[in-house]
Amino acid sequence: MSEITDILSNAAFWVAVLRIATPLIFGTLGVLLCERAGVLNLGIEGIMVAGAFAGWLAVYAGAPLWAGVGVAALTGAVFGLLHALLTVGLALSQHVSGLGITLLATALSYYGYRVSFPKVNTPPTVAPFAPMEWLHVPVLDAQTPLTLFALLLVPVVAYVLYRTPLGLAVRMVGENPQAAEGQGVSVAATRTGAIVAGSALMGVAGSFLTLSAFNAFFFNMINGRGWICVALVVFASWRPGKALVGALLFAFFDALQLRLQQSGDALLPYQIYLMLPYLLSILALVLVARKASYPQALMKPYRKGER
Amino acid sequence: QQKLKVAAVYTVPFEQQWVGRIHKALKAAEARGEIEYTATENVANADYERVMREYAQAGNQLIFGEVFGVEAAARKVAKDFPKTAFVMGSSLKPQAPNFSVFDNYIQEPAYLSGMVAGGMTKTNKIGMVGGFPIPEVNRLMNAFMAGAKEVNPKVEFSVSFINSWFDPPKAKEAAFAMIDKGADVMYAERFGVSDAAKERGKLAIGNVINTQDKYPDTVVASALWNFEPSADRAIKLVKEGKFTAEDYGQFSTMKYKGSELAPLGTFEPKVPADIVAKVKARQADILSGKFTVKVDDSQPKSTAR
Amino acid sequence: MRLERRHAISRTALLVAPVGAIAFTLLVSTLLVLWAGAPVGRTYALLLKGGFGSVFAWSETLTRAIPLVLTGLSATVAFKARVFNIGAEGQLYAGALAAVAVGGMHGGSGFDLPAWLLFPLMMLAAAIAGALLLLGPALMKNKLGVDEVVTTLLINFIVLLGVSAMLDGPMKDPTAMGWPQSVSLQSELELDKLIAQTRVHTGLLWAASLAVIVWALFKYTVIGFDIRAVGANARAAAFAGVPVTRTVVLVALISGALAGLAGAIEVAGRTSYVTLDISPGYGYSGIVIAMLAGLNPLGVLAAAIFVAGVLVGADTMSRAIGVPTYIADVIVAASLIAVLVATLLTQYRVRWK
Amino acid sequence: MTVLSLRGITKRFGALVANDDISLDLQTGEVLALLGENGAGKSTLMSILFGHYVADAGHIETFGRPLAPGNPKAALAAGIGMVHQHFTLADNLSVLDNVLMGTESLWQPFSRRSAARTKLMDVAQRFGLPVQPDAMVGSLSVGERQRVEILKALYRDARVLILDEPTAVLTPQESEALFGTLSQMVAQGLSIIFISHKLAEVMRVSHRIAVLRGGKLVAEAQTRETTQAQLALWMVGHAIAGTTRSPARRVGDAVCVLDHARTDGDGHDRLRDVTLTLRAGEITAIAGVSGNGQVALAELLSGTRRATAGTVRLMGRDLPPSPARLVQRGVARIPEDRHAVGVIGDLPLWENAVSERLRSRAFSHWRFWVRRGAAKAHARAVEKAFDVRGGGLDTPARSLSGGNMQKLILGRALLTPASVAAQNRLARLIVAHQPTWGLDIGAVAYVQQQLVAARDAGAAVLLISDDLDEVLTLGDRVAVMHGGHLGEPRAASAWTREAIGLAMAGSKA
Ligand SMILES: Nc1ncnc2c1ncn2[C@@H]1O[C@H](COP(=O)(O)OP(=O)(O)OP(=O)(O)O)[C@@H](O)[C@H]1O
Ligand SMILES: Nc1ncnc2c1ncn2[C@@H]1O[C@H](COP(=O)(O)OP(=O)(O)OP(=O)(O)O)[C@@H](O)[C@H]1O
Ligand SMILES: [Mg+2]
Ligand SMILES: [Mg+2]
Repeated sequence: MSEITDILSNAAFWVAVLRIATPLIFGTLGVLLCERAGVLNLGIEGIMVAGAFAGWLAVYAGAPLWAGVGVAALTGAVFGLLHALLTVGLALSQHVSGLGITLLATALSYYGYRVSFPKVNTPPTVAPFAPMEWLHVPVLDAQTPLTLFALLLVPVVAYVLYRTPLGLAVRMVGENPQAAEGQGVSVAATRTGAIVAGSALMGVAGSFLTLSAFNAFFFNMINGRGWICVALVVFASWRPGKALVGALLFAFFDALQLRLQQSGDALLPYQIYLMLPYLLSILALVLVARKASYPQALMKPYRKGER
Repeated sequence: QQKLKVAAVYTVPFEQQWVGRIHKALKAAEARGEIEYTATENVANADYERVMREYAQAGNQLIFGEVFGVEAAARKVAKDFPKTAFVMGSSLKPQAPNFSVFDNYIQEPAYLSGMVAGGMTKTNKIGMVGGFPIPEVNRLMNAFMAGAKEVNPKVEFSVSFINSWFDPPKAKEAAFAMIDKGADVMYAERFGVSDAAKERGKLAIGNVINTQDKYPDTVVASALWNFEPSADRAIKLVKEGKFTAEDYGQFSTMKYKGSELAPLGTFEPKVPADIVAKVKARQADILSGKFTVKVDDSQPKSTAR
Repeated sequence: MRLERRHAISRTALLVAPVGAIAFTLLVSTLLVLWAGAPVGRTYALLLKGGFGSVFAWSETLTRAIPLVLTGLSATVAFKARVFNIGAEGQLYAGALAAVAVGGMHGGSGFDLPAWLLFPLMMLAAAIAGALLLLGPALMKNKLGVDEVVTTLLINFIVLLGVSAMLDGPMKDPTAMGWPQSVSLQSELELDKLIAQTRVHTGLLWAASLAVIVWALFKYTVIGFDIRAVGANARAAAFAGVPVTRTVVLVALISGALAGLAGAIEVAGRTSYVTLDISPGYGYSGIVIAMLAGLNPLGVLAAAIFVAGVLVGADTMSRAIGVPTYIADVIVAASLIAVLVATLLTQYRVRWK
Repeated sequence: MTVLSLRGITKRFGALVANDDISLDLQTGEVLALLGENGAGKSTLMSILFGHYVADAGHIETFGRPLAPGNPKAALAAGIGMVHQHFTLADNLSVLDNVLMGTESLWQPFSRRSAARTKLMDVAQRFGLPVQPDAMVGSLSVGERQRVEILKALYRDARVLILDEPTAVLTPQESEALFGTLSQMVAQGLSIIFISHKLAEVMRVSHRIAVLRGGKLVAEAQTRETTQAQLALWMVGHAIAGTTRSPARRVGDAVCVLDHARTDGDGHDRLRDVTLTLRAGEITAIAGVSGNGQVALAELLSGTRRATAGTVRLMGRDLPPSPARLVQRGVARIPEDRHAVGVIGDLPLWENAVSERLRSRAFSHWRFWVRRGAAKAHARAVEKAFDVRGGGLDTPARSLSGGNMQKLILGRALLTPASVAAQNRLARLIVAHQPTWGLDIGAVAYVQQQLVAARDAGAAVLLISDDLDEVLTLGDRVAVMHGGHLGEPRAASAWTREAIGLAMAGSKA
């Protein structure tokens, strides 16, 4: 126990928590936007790969860092548009379209990487975002501006969802698309917009890994982080504030297991520690599960004039 | 004389340190005009056998690769293509007549790099981040730990595995966690560890490849693996028609120049002279056969509290 | 843009759709090949040849199709009842591990049974392992309302870590020199090859039979009706007397068992032991295949062979013309999307206003 | 002044002509009633007007200006408001959100919620439609939801309001209130199109009536110049005998006895100490404002809800705990919501026709292997005996019209397969919850006659209905439910409408 209190009392631990949480915050907000509009987006895993690659490539080619983030967002948006075309326009199965996009985006990124860098022995690197040492806020000043951006995005998304006509439209198409259509709001356009915006955030989530957490692009580097975001949104009951809490909680356990694992008296196989965040996520889901908070139209394709 | 057709089947991308070394050696042979070389990276376990067969059927005379997860299947392919020479990374024995094995037996320079690390740590805490606790990794970590202990009995180790070959952000997080607990020298088995050390102004010891040019103020020393002796030998034997199944393990040792401690480079002036001397002496002992580094494939455990 | 259901399936569309889908896929691959600066010339012929052009190609395609059929069936059964099982990947690994535990660990642990008895036991163990793994999420969904998409997804990670721990610990093959792989199956337990010097094994017959069985289950049995009824409208099904919870549990058991069998059959037919990378995402591909087949069990057979063929063909082609092999996955993804869109357009017409 | 004119509207669904060259006008301050059988094309016509569908031919003008087709937004802008047959509200959003939705520019950086709230309260007061702006729609009663639906239109200052079967889901009191609201709207210059199957209602509220049959406009008349009989003739094309009272002839033994039965459930959706005896050969009708425990009672006797206290006996034994066993013991059930509970829309007609008895020996071997031949034969018998029209045995049940769907459900419940009938297991108890809801007059008469016939054949019938006319016409004994309590059943002749109304409102008479 004293071991855990030691870990928790160290500011560096909380720095790590926030850093690990950052891509999850972006990704979770992205999934949240899509699902609030009624569309499951399992493309996130691939979109994050594409964002990580495209953003990094842009910076490698000489673009400024923020432009790289922009490129990542744009890349995410393009795949989001494809997902929207398939699931909203053509009302195809959201699972399949999502998994298809994950495969497509991942493979395209890898292909693009290998075509652009056929003969490298060590991965080419860029100069990543630097920590905001000028900030003088403990924990936060060890983070890069992208983390600050992620944190600011939470109230922004919450505001947009709950306080603007646009957010109301997004929530409405996720609850009852017929109602939205009957009130003169285009379901297709609103859903498409939400998916594109959400996917752009997923792209940014990916770019955090190559432009902030690390400085190079690797194969398999998203490593399931996208799927975690899908889980976190359910945990968060589709609320931005809780999404932040969920991401921080997951990161907390991830950072904790990294530290518990290396203590000398770690008796358990290291895999048990690695399982910790996933096991606790399921536990948390069981504790917060309330069916009523689901967007009612989630995963239900909407074809105009059909019922 | 016609060029030898050589192919390689890798289970990880070219960038992965270990595959990178094989790839580099074969590229060099290709550049010298000795061979015609094709390779496939990142081949899934489920596809490995097919790719091997495809290459064998396409008339490649010599095939390299690593068959750790697909041992049984690969040996079957070798039986089906007795005229093709196979040189595969493997922990098992060679299989007559055409299936040779190699492994990165670079525990010797790993031991030496451990000595450097033991001499450089001020906090007496060394952190080690690995992918999976496989023999190829364990062996080097254990040798490294033994080397460090030799020069600095007080040193403690933290070990953790990230269960992935490629997750630099995660490796970096694991390294940060160790640095937070006081480690000031990191054993960089994975990409990402040196970056953490660099960001925090700590030191790192490289493994398999030399990355000091990228981290001039961080990477002190590296245990380098040279695949050239193995590759060149296989190519030569096949050309001469004398290829047989054998264990190439020894060609990764320092004696055969299959491995080496990378030059200290930027750290030349910063490593204490007595350590440099001790390392030099050990190196001489190893080369002369007076000292052998124990091959210990068991999973290393943290000793730090 | 809006869709209008066609009143009759259009014959032209039925003809044009697959052609369009293929054309689109070829266009994508052409662009990619051009990007890599390789000659486009023989690309398509090579692709076809690599997937279906020889006995070897067919054997490879079928080998790869076997686990895909099984995970495809697993997804079909689950999705039919609207149990969104995204966990076939984990169930597959659990099945593989269970198979080895029964068929490979007997060495010192007293399981000294004859092969004819051990084989069914091994398959049963795999099926049970997969089934139990899905049972939890199904019950959590049913009793607590926890979304099964998420739980099954998370459990995949846990299972893979668990397998990793087993391969490092109790199930580690002592003769593998420390490499994390399980002990091997007894050789009598391995499935026979269908064609000598290829990898295609009798697991194909298993897969095909199971596809027919699942098809018959749906079409001719009360359980099949229950599954379809619960998936279509659980409330109405309950009103009509379908035991909904029992059906969901049964679906979970069947779906999980099929995925578990996929793992056992991969081990018995191809690898003979478990490593951490025996499946390149068969579990996820199964979902795609199930949907491609329109949740029709016989269609799953065809869809699995199609996907496997495209993958094998594209992979071989990429090596022949010297472009990165990742193109294979791009082509699979593109053809998948194209086929789904094409199928849709045979049933719907798009109106642009 | 003509506010709306439809000219030559034609809409086809494949071979089916849902609207055939329809022209109609609407004047300021007018209530136009649109009548027609199920499937006559009323909803389709309104959907075209509102832009959900695009007509194949014809055009629409509002206030003298052409209306863009296929665009609800244009329809809204032109001052048209629509209250759909099936509500279009988001349960998880507040009333204010539902009303506010789409009324502001999407790119506006903030919602003017307090101004909106004020306006909503204002409109609500002006038209006598009280609401709580912050209540979640999911927590509202059906009547309250409809108020929200109407307010959605009025909030946007609609000049023309379309109400598609608005009273189908309302209690008599709620209907009365709605009519009051309608007259206020007319007084304030709005025009209304009112769709209903209830002729009495139409006669009461409308100024003018248009009748559709088979997609064609077959008649138009001033309300005061026509009669119900005439309207029925126009709608169906031939005369329809409405159901008239036919008292029970031979009342037999108790079939089902509830003794202080309680169920759990939230709010009003539960039973509190209900005691009731249902006898063979008798129709017991339960009246009440919906949401006073009728759902719980129907579900209890349908096997989808348990009693938490008290006893329920069926033919001397405890009520079996599952729908399948209830059916086996001779309970025929007609659920309230045919789309959501009655049928499984995606499955074909024949499977729906046998779904309740698939496990019986008649339709399966060992409760495992379906006897498809026998099942289809039975489905064909149901189709024939109950006149289920609309596609063959293999069409999905979803595509049946409301009336035909209801006939299918009746047939499934009442027509026992030959082998079962041989063992004398005819329906002993019929639980009918809102069996004629939303049906046209022809279908209503058919369903009611079937219930009466089943009673005369010796079944005990429990009829739960919001429709007072139905309750008083069919019920041999009538009881009123309020707040989960069931009043004392009395002979139908012992009730007056006023007395029932009072009891429904909860006062002890
Ligand atoms: N989207 C559609 N696709 C195919 N057919 C349709 C569609 N909508 C309506 N129909 C058909 O058009 C006809 C008219 O239907 P409509 O809904 O207008 O009838 P209605 O008069 O509103 O009936 P009800 O009184 O039951 O509400 C019906 O035969 C119906 O089957
Ligand atoms: N999208 C559609 N596809 C096919 N048929 C449709 C569609 N929409 C409506 N219909 C048909 O239109 C007819 C009338 O529809 P409507 O919504 O008026 O139902 P209804 O018959 O009045 O039943 P109820 O009043 O019980 O809902 C039905 O036959 C229905 O099957
Ligand atoms: Mg209608
Ligand atoms: Mg109707």
